[in-house]
Amino acid sequence: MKRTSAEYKSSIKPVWCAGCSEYSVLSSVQKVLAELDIPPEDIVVVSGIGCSGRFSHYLNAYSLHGTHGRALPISLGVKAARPDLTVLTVGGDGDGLGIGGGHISHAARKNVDLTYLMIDNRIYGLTKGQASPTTPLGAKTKTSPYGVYEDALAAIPIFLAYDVSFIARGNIGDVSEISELVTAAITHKGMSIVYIVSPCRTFPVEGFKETVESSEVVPADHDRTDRLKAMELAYSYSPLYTGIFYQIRKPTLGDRLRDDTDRAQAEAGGKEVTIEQILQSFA
Amino acid sequence: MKRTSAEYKSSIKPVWCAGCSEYSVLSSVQKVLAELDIPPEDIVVVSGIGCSGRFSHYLNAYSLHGTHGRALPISLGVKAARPDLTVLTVGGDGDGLGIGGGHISHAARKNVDLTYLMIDNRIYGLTKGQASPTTPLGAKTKTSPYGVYEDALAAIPIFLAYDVSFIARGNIGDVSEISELVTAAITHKGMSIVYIVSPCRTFPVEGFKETVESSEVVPADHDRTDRLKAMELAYSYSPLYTGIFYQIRKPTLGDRLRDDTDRAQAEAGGKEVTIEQILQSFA
Amino acid sequence: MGNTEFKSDVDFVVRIAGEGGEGIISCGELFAQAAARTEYHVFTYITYPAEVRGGFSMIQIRIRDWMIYSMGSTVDYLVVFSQQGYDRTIGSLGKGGTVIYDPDLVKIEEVPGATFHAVPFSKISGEAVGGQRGKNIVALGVLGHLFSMDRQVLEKLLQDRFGGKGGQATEINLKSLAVGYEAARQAAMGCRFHLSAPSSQKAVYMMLSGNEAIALGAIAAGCRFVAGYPITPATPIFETLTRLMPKVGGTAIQMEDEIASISACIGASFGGEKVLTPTSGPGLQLMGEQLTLAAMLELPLVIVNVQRGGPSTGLPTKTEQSDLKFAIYGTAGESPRAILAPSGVEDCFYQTLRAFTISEHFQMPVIILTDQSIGYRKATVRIPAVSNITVVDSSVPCEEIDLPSPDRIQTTNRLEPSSEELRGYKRFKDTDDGVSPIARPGTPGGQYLATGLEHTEAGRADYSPSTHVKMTRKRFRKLKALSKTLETNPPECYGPEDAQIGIIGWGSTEGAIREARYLAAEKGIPVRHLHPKVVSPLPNRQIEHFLSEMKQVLVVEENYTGQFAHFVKGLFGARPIEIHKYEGVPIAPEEILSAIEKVAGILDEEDISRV
Amino acid sequence: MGNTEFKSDVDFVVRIAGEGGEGIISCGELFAQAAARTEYHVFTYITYPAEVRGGFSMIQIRIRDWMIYSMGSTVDYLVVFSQQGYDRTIGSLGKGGTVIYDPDLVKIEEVPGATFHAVPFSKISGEAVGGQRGKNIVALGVLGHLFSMDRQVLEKLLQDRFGGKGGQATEINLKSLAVGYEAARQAAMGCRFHLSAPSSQKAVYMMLSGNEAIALGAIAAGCRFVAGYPITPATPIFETLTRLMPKVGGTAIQMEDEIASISACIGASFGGEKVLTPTSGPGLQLMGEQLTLAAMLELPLVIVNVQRGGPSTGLPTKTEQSDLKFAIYGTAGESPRAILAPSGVEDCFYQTLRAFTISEHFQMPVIILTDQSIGYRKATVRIPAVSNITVVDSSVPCEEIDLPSPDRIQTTNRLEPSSEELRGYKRFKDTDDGVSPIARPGTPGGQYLATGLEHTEAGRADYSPSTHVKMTRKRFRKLKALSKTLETNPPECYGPEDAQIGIIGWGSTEGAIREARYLAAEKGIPVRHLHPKVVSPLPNRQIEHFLSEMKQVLVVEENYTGQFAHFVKGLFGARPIEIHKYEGVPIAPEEILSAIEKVAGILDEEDISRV
Ligand SMILES: Cc1ncc(C[n+]2csc(CCOP(=O)(O)OP(=O)(O)O)c2C)c(N)n1
Ligand SMILES: Cc1ncc(C[n+]2csc(CCOP(=O)(O)OP(=O)(O)O)c2C)c(N)n1
Ligand code: SF4
Ligand code: SF4
Ligand SMILES: [Mg+2]
Ligand SMILES: [Mg+2]
Repeated sequence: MKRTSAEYKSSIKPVWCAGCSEYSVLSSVQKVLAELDIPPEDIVVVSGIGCSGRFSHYLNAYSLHGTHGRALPISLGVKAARPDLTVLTVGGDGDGLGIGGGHISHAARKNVDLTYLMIDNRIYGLTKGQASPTTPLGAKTKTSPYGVYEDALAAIPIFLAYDVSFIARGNIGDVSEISELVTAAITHKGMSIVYIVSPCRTFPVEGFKETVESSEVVPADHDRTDRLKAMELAYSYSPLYTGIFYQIRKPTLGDRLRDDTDRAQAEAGGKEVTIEQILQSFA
Repeated sequence: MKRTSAEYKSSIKPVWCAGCSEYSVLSSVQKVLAELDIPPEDIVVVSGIGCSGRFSHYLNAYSLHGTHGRALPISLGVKAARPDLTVLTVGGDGDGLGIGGGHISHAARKNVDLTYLMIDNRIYGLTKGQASPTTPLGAKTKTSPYGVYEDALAAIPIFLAYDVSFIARGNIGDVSEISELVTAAITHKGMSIVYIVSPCRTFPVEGFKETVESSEVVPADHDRTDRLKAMELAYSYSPLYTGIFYQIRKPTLGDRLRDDTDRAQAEAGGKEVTIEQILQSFA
Repeated sequence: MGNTEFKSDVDFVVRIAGEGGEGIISCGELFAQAAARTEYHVFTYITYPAEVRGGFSMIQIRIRDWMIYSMGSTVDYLVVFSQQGYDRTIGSLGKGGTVIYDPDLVKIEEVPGATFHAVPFSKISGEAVGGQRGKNIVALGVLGHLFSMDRQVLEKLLQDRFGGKGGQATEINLKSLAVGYEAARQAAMGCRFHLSAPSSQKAVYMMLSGNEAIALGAIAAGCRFVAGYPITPATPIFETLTRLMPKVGGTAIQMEDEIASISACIGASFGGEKVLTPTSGPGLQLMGEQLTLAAMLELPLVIVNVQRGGPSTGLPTKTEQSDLKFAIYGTAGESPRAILAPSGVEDCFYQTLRAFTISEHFQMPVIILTDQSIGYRKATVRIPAVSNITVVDSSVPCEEIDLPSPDRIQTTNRLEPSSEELRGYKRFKDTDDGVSPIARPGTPGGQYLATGLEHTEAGRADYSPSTHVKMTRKRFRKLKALSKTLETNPPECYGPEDAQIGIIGWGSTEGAIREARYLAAEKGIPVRHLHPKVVSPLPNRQIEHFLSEMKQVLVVEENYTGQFAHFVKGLFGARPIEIHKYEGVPIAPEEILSAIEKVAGILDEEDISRV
Repeated sequence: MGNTEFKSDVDFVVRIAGEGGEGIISCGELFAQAAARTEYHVFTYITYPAEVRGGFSMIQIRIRDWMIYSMGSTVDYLVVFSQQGYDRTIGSLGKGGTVIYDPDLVKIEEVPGATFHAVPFSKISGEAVGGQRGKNIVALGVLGHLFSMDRQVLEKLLQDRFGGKGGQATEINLKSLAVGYEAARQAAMGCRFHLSAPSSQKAVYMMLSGNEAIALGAIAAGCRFVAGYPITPATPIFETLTRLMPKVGGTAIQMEDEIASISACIGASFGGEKVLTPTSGPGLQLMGEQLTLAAMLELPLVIVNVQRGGPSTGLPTKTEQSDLKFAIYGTAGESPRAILAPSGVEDCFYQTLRAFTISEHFQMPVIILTDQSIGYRKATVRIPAVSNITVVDSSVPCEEIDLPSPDRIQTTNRLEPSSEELRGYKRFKDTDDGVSPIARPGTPGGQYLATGLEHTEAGRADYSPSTHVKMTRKRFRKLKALSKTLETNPPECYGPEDAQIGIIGWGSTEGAIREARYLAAEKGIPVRHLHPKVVSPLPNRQIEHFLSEMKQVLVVEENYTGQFAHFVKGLFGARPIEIHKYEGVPIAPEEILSAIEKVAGILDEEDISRV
């Protein structure tokens, strides 16, 4: 029996603005999960705070809607404790690159096997239109009445420098591409980021729509293991490349923790040590 | 009257281990400050927590020894409020790339005009030898008895991806190079990082000394504005390159805030608005 | 006496309710703004959902010919845009109230004695401007007619808000306003009240939210550095300051999170500036470590916590007074700080001034504790005599600095070392009141080390028992000195001195308690009301005195566990009656009145049994 | 009666003092470890500087033929390596004490009645192994001779610690040990005491630090997920667990900071694991936001806060009990949690077990509050009957679960929904005791939303007044249920029931208070001692009962503001005498005794005046 998208819908009706692109991301993810045939009970979705943070409310899964900026370390804990589950992390540009920005490099170092959807609308949507770490220089927002006075962060180059083992950018205008990328990300063994450029309808940021509309798929011959080349492509803003920039294989946190366990249990002949033995070792 | 190094010594005797390389960094900085003829009262040094965090105790300056990981945003506040001061930030690899790792990209976006000395000994020194974000995979430390199970962070590529406007690496074995780099960094307008590789004597990390000893100065013809080339050099571990990887000019936070002020005061004819006028505007 | 103060001929409440995203709040705010330009006082209260769109949202506007202290408990004029808006507010309609509703979206049930007007806002907007964008302004037009407001006044406000004439948004709104006026005329709505004559006296009033009042208070106090991170319901403080700071030559920067915000403030304070960071509970939780750092470095620092419903993300857009103990005790180890709780919109301005005085004088962090209801409430506020703002010398003892008032505002700066004190400078000198001169970077010879480690008077790290004992006492001595200062302040007491029933409240409940007191007085029950503005340290003697004079005391607060009551019990051994409301909405005067009446009944019985 | 319990023939204290980096602690620990292998009980106390090198450092070892409750107040054998070590400890030398010092580094002043032995550790080490590396082991050899310890035992310990025979470090140390024994013999030091006969009974004892005891307690409780970040003085808990977790099939991961650590624990707890994160005050401050998230999501979570001197970075290597109120109130909004304060090294093991029972049963965060003195103290601890560890069914009411003891340990798991409950599953069902079944990811049909926003029983976000009221009450009902459970526990009271003087303490002061009680009993002053292990919520009825029986009550704690005393006053209206020590070092029995004697004097006078 094939699973359907509908199985992944929770009973809660989304409260996003009419026409918000979050709807497309949600239905795309629901479709992908059905196609990958992952039982809803084996999925954990963790989201941060923001419009995008509401994602967890609408997916039929074990869903955790945490605090601002901490979706990634929470997800990491889920996966480290329960390697059998499929873990999805969802959050916005502020959540992920602002308050939560310090966590990405460390999840990448651990290469924890989860998929992180970062939905970048270049604004703080839920709090109604303040500058985010990706709002471009000079843009006027509620907290930059005279224009933003900081450079915007370049997310993809940063993820590359962190050596996240799967990095893709999707354009919300092309939902089938998003589905492909999310599928590839979930299938990838290790940490995967799908970074989705997704202008906010209600608090639009100057020039963003145009940038997004200029997007183009990364050249077909791009070698995904070539970090420096990926970096070069990522620094282009017109065209703005979409698709998979980087994908490498390296042991996941799960793999490495298993090795640790093996080493730790080697002296006990590869068996779990009993509590009694542990206590006796302190005698 | 020329200033001397001694003027920059506080009355407190350092408590670092005998032979610790922090001593060299300290005396090098004292020398540079004297040469640059910056009055001690115009210097603010802010340090984090760690062996390196003790730096602020030993410099004759306005010195702030804060909390773990927050030296950078504290320094940023000093400089934003007091552009007339010279601001130095000092901290370790754990302080800077671990708990404080989320702050660097944002200080870089603001291009705040300060100099950050990050002293990387690949270990948590003060707390006596736990793994840090730069301890290499497999190394045994007090918290990785079976070997570190995470990839080490590549600091220079990360700083490059953040677009820090001055990035250099120094090798503690070559103190005169350190002095040169610190001089260039302090002279640089905008955010500068001097990243110093500096093995810990008391808690040595496997292979680190060898890596450091293999170091070589970046090729003389390296174009410092070429970010991708800098990235390539930074990914080399043997030789480990030292010197200035990247240096660009872009407006500093101070420059941009001044522009903001100009724009804000334009309607008032370029003059500060009085409190009375502010209140009246709410009537 | 309170009673006469309470006499009022004009006093009515308008409420507009519907879903988030329908422009309800801006409709109400424009109406309130226009009303505030007349001779009347205006007070607004807002409820909005945590979502950007959808969810129950409402604005309530009270208009009166005298100072207003609370949002009012029943509604006289109700405008509803949605079924949910109707269902959730119709119960608040007062006797003889008027309901204006969109018949295409709302099913009503007639209420005896109430007047119902069907106005199809949606349809009218659709016909006039081809969409729903104008429907809130259509409603504004209807209200304009109902209160015979000057249409030019509303038009001017629309232009100010949506950009000059000719802009597309402005044109749509002007059109909508016109059809709104027209629709009301056609529906033959009689004009209920004249909100037209602008008064000459009114020029001295501003229309401010509590959040704006704090921003203005900070500017008036001389604060010129702000670092912040958006968080509901404190965001407007930061937004206002990003707009105003550059105008007055100050700096307001957005940081990547709350930890970075308070860190930047610590840096700027170390640099010599007066600093502020606004936040709400979740953000303050992230600031704890830096808050104690500031206390340890003895740096002035003002934090505003606009409380919202908790715990965790909780009820981000609702009000609650549940962070009191957290503000007082929420950090590791023991270090002094002061907590101020403004009682209303105007008081936000004055307590902010006072927060800077205390913080700069005693070199310690001060937390201003407001809440969503105060932060988003708008009220008419007298413009203080700004020309009377004077900076007193930093050597003036704190108790000699005037409490700020509309007539006179004194600000102060931190104590700097004399050239004599700079010789062998001891930054943390152990003085009588614990306050030691602090050198501003740039001052030759003032270089010092400020470390979060325990340290000697000279600033050197030292963990010896004697140093820790001495410096702990030094830091707390400042708190004791502040306590002493508080005792000399005029008591924050209202109502007849011979009352047997006392009410203690703190923060935003002041207005509701005050009105309850007036209502009780009308029923012949005298009530005395204590409302300390500094909630930590407490003015102990004043509270003891108050308690000793009362037969029965009520403590009113908006939380579950009775946080302030805990102090009243713990510190003063009292056994008050605790009134807790924890529904995310402010307590109403009637709720307090009914508690007063119950207590009065018991006291009567006691009197009888004693006869 | 306590008095007989206290009778002891052997009871002496050895202290080794000098500078950090001289190997003082490892010298003392090896000595203690060897002593612990005999029939005697051992108890150590460590002071070390916050620097890696330099600064005063010492280890004190008490050896006794009976259970030891405190570090002792005077020193019988003093080994000093440096002038500072001498100057700062000579005052503690007891009558007839022995001092062993390095004459090249320490200038002494003769003390009447004391014996002084000059042993040039530095020189001896230099000659034997060509450097200072061996000097601490030379001292160990001297102690070995002094207490006629079996040299093989010490050699075995050195080999275990420094790697097998033949390794360079081991060889240097074995050499140093030998020359140490030799030096003592040459100095003609008489053997003072025989620490040699290993006893058969001793096989059932471990030698543990409080930090290690917590790590072992977690493993015994079934905790299999730990995330942490190093911080003094909690690091050893984490270090021990990184070593042990993989052995028992669990996971211990180091995170980038404390926020990430608690976040990972929340994730793992959501995943169904029993989780723990160890930290100290500064780290706990960073965890506040996530702590309330756990409370709101009703997830079990155990946090250990090994308190150190505050505020801010403070005195990172010293002890203080100053985080009590912070642990109870340190977060925004109102949410339930429990705080446990183990009283000693052994109790660390049992309270950790209990913490997991409470946390898993009531689905709320539990904080274990220890301190540096307990965390670094080592003591002989009876190995519990591990074969008696049983897991009781999750439906067993908490009050029916045995308190863990050496004879019997019951652990519990969280309540899972039945297949019936999974139909229309309500994760946050509002039950009698507030506890609702929680589905483990992977369970079909158990999918639910856990949001930090206020939510309905089904988990849907909802900010309506009725939901907030209902769910707040639900969450706090769990705390009430826990309180009820506590009242049925046996009272934590010691000493004669007819005593007129009562002492209340919490946490690590238990041993010192106990010894003070014995000392007082010897002087004919009966004292009763209450020492609650769960410090929030408090066992109210037990405390009330205790207070009602005493004429005078002392509250002993190691902080400045009297945090526990505040509760005794606030909740129970008592007016206790408060004893605060805030010097970074543990309070000594004698300090408490002298307070008892003063109080007894006053009571006597009262009795006289009443005659
Ligand atoms: C600690 C904390 N600080 C601030 C907030 C307020 N807050 C909620 S969402 C948000 C930003 C949301 O922006 P983003 O992550 O880009 O998500 P979006 O709404 O744009 O999808 C902020 C600042 C919070 N909830 N918690
Ligand atoms: C919030 C907090 N967490 C943990 C610590 C404990 N701590 C002090 S220094 C340190 C790490 C130091 O490592 P690094 O930054 O590399 O400096 P180093 O000592 O190696 O120079 C840690 C974890 C702390 N002081 N504060
Ligand atoms: S504010 Fe923007 S991102 Fe948020 S729901 Fe509306 S359109 Fe979507
Ligand atoms: S521990 Fe290492 S980094 Fe720290 S003072 Fe000693 S040698 Fe230097
Ligand atoms: Mg966003
Ligand atoms: Mg380091």
